[in-house]
Amino acid sequence: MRREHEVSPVARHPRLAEVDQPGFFLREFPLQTVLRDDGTADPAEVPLADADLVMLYRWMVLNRALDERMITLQRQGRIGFYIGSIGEEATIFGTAAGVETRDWIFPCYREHGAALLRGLPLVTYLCDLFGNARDVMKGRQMPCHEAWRPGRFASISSPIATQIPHAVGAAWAARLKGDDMVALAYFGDGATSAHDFHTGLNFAALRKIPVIFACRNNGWAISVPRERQTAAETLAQKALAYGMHGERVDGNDLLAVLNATRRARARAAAGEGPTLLECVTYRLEGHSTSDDPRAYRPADLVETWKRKDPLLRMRRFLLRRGALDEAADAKLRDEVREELQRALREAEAFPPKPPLETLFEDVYAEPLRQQREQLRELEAAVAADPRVGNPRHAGT
Amino acid sequence: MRREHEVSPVARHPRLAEVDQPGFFLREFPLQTVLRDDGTADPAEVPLADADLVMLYRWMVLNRALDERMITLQRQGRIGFYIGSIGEEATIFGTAAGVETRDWIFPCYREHGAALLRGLPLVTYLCDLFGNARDVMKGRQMPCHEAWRPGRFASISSPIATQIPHAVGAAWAARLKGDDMVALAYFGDGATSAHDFHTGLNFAALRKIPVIFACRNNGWAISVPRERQTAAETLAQKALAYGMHGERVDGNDLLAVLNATRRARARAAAGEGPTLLECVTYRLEGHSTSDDPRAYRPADLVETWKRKDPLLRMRRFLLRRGALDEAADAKLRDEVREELQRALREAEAFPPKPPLETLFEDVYAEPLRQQREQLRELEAAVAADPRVGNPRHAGT
Amino acid sequence: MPTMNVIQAVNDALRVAMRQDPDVVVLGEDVGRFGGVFRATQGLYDEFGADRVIDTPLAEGGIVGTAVGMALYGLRPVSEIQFADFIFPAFDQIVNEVAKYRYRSGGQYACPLVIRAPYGGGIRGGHYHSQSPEAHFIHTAGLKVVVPSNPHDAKGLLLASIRDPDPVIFFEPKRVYRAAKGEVPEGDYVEPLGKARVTRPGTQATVIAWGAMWHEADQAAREAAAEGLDCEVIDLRSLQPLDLDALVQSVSRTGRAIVVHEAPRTCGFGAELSALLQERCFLHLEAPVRRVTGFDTPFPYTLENEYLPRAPRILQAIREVVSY
Amino acid sequence: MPTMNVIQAVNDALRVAMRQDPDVVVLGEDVGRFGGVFRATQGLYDEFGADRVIDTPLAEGGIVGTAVGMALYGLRPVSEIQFADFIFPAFDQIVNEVAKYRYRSGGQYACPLVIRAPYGGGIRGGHYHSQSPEAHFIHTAGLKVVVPSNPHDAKGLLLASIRDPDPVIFFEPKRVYRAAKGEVPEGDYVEPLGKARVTRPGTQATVIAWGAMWHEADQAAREAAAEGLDCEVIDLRSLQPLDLDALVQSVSRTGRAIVVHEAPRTCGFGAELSALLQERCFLHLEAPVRRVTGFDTPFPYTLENEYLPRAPRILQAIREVVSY
Ligand SMILES: Cc1ncc(C[n+]2csc(CCOP(=O)(O)OP(=O)(O)O)c2C)c(N)n1
Ligand SMILES: Cc1ncc(C[n+]2csc(CCOP(=O)(O)OP(=O)(O)O)c2C)c(N)n1
Ligand SMILES: [Mg+2]
Ligand SMILES: [Mg+2]
Repeated sequence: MRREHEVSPVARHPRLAEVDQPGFFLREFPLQTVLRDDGTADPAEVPLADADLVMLYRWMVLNRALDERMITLQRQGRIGFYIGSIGEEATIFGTAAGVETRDWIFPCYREHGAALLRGLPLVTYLCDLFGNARDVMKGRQMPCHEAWRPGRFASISSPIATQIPHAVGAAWAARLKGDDMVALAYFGDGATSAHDFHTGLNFAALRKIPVIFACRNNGWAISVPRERQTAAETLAQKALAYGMHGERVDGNDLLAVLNATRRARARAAAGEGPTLLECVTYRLEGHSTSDDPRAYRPADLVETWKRKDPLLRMRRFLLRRGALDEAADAKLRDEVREELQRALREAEAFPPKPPLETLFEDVYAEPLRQQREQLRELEAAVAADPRVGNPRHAGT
Repeated sequence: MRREHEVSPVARHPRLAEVDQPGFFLREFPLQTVLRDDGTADPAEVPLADADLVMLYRWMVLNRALDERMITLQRQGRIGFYIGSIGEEATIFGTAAGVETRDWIFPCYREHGAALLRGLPLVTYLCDLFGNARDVMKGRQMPCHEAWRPGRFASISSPIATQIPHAVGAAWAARLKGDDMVALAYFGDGATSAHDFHTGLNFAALRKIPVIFACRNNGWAISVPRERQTAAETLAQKALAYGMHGERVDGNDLLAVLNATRRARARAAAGEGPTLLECVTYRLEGHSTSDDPRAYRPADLVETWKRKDPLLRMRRFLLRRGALDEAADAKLRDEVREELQRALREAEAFPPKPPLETLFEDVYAEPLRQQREQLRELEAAVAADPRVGNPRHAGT
Repeated sequence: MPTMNVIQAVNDALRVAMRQDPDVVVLGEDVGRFGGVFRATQGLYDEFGADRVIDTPLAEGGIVGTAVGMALYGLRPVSEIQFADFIFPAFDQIVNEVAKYRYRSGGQYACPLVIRAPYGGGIRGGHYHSQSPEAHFIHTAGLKVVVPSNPHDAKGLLLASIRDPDPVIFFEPKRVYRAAKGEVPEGDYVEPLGKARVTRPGTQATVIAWGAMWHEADQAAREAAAEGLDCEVIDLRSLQPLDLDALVQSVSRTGRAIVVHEAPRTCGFGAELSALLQERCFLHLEAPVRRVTGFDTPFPYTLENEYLPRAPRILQAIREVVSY
Repeated sequence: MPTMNVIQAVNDALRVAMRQDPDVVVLGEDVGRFGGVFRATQGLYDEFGADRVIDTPLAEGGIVGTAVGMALYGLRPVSEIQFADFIFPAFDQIVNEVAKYRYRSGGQYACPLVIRAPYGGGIRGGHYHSQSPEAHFIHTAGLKVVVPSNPHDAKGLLLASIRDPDPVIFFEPKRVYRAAKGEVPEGDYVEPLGKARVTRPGTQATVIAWGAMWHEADQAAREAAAEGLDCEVIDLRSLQPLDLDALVQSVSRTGRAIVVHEAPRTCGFGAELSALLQERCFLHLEAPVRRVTGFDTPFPYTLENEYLPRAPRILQAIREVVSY
């Protein structure tokens, strides 16, 4: 079996002509790349002005620093859990920057970077991780399950792939309302095996719903390598099952991802239907802070991919282009570190728990009788025995 | 949109060379045919001796007569429901005859023909339809939800596509046990949209499980035409999503279906993995006796397909070949009618209801306390008031 | 007032809702040009077009999952599940997504949608065209669950459900889709969710039912009356929110309660009602709360009339409970 | 006897079953070389190979649906669902296929398989790593439902489940996966399904619990004893089949019952137990059967200790029920 995560990306091929007759297929899913190893790129494929390129690079740096810091915080017991995106930043920021800000994002759980790009304040995000009194989600979900309505960033749930049909429905609704909105759905390689992947893509392709299905193929679903997820040689080719357009792009190449996303958006907005965009990247760390990947994957495999780090790649490009110099890069990194430190101090200052009544709010628009009664019941229990709710003083 | 059920089958093409490089595709899904319109066929593609061909033709005739008779019985109120396979006989008998009798069949709900071919006695089948005291299923399921263990014919449930992963599991188990068994799973075009289609095919392709996925593409899922089920131009191409072999065959051509099934079986048994076999056929009648297709499909469309009737096609071939003459055909039809009539008389003679205690058997291997208690409760209720269980004497 | 049956009332409610609010769309298998296998959406495709009356592929998870996205974006989708038995492929979307979306987002998003499904037995449907899965959804906080028994309530409750800010699972009693007829107001009106209806006042026992089984309960109460047993009958209509006050008030008075439902007994909604009544009316109860229900087996075919908790079995329970 | 925790006991049971019967296979996400995210299948891949310890794609419907086919053909598959919260994509396969296969085929086929899933809260898992969905499966005739609370039972009950002729949903209390330790016999033994265990005899009230909440019930009973309140504690172990005799016997004696579970109260298994006890012990009950449960909300994150029915709340309920 060809292990795509072991070999270097296939060189880009000229597009073969399509034989467009019923029953016949000629399609190609070459890995599309813009950023060359030597730090150069075809100028025609550089989609943004230098300032914007640096801005996106800065986001990637911040996201990396954030993930690293949060993994440390989790080890220190200051947050309960963390799931980062180290190694996948180009995929995340390339797609998020490739759509319009009016477009809705239906995240998986590694795309907090997209929420930050959309204006989720860092302090707010950190409060979500703490699940503290200022958590927008009112301490109801695990860390990394944020929602951010002002940024049209939908709510994250743990079940894999459920957000995919949601993206389809939202984009469908927008089209009915006459809005120019393209939904961006994120999911992993593992998610392509899930029920909702099949349903979502089929519904969308059938009705030409304006959605971009951004598959972060990071090579792993916890311990299961991409090659044990499906016998298909590429994930992009799954588009063929739905009569949908599919593309395969180097997910560690910010510009390639951004360009492909823009093309997919244009196609969707023009009524030409959705795109399955396979972004081939790599999960450099464990699945989450609960995971230790040494139990299932050889370290040397990771080393290969560390050399393809999307941040290094973008940095090399910016330096060579002269959009950035070493001093500016160092300054940018200092700023980012400082910004994080400040936000962390601010977030940790809030009370650790949301008030008791929040437990019963938002189950329904208005609490029903049982939520009202149960709040009173819990309040009485807490009043009668302060150990209620305090893990250190009861039970196992 | 290309409406495959409106146009005549595409002529068969020479197989194009496959470009077997990662990311590149060149596949063809031409509609494979053996029986020509003039009643001839390439002798090299005729897979059976004349007697066997006539035998299969007889099965198709019997199946047709059975379906017609049962639809009448339903109209007369003698059975509660019926779902037939009129127009799809070549698909059903071609696949069922194309596998070995040791292979397991995982039916949808139109393949009673396959069960009969496997030895399900006609009387037994009719008792199942009546749900009477001799129903092997003990009157528990609607008509056309038979199971027939001696023929390795699995149990039918109404939920669409659930049998697909079952077929995969059984074939997987057989391989583990070292048995040469290939599972044959039946389902319709509508089922390709269902969750379990996706899961079943993905699991099977990944592990090269010996399964034949026989899709009866009869053009409709109740009122929804094939073209509104998926934007894929063919259903066979859905195989590509799973890295699986797919073929597309004229489902009204008994020999083409049989040949394709045999090839798929050989491939599966040789460890080369499963096949998605799209059989393009047509549902000439309503979805079931509960349905009136005039509400959603133009009559002229059906007329086109009536001319492609798989029985007529096979008959023309057998006559031209000299394997059958008009007299033999008439005799065969008489025999079939007589056989049906006899079986019907016999089946209708059994008591209409299974005994009360069967209601509580087989929920578990042994009834639990609640089934035992509830049987006593029901027996007492019936004893106290004979109207219990009698629909004409109580309630609305 | 025109006379309608339940299916016509449902159809009328959908039409009224769609005329009044362009954000209301319906989606499901066969709901489009065909008008649904029970004809609940008949005529809607012609009036409102393919954009708002959407035939979907055969995938309940998609019918609900897509509706979630529509609801988030501001539509009011009404999903049809062809039979309640086929709601399970959508179960994950319903319990893990629909029910929790508002809560988990801290109230930033809401997911107001309706999932309609014909439910219940008595139409010779066997295992897979007869189930009554309401308990699963009542157990799932975040969902409302409504089951009308007659055309008037079907229309008024469906209109209320479509406009409700919360997701509603709306089970329609297909056994009486055509049999239950009655006067139905023209145009717009709602029946509020969470209000039971005392359909027959009585003093000696309270019979609680909903949907198709209300008709059996009513029949049994009428037969009991002929025997001199005076029962109160309550049509629950909305199972979540539950009109617990109405139940407590009635049972505190009668001291005896019988709950009727088609679903299997164990862990059915009857268990919850029994537990609640026992918690709230303990000192008033003269007899155990009695459950007359479907049995703990899959739904059968030939013996479905034995299986269903029809009037004769309810009547026997009334006699026993009153003489406890 | 070696000392083990629950996860080690589960692992040991799987190993014993696989050694003893070549038809036993395990399948699920990450169960192969990695040994499962909780390490329940650790070492099995090395001992039994990739054919019998099967890493599957990410699709619970496939994990169960494939197991159905394996069971029909004669294997004894043990499916792992990574968290009980993720069992819902397999819900249709479980309730419409697994539960009904034997019945609907008239007993021609059987579907003996085990679905293992870690369940419950208390590990800071929020909505989707904390749920206790047992009531759904108890409501579905055809399934057995088992929930051990300690290593000894985990091993004995799992071995019994794997050999049971019926499908078993086996929920493992992940909150005490490592915390609950105890002596576990080596090699083969079974604990029969359908037998509760009285873990503490008592006279004034019966506290009924299972899984992780048994530990809270036990703690509460010990604290109550210190206050002079003498409670009987029953570890249910098998919820379906239910050891109703044990419950009726105990409650008939104590006259008071408290049911504890993590799942939301409404339509939880506590409702069924309350209804049953009230039906069977009506004349012995001195107080309403009391439910101490999770609340009717999704499972929270920060306030999970407030949400869980832990010992302090159970103790309060004991006091109230005894003084009713
Ligand atoms: C329905 C469901 N099953 C199982 C899980 C447990 N789980 C969490 S993440 C994960 C792997 C996901 O892999 P992939 O889709 O590739 O995303 P990645 O984590 O690699 O970004 C699994 C199995 C889940 N969250 N939901
Ligand atoms: C899960 C599920 N949803 C809906 C139905 C209702 N239903 C019964 S048959 C059918 C259409 C099936 O179409 P197809 O798969 O093409 O099979 P065909 O009837 O054409 O042979 C539908 C929607 C069902 N049985 N199961
Ligand atoms: Mg991945
Ligand atoms: Mg069809």
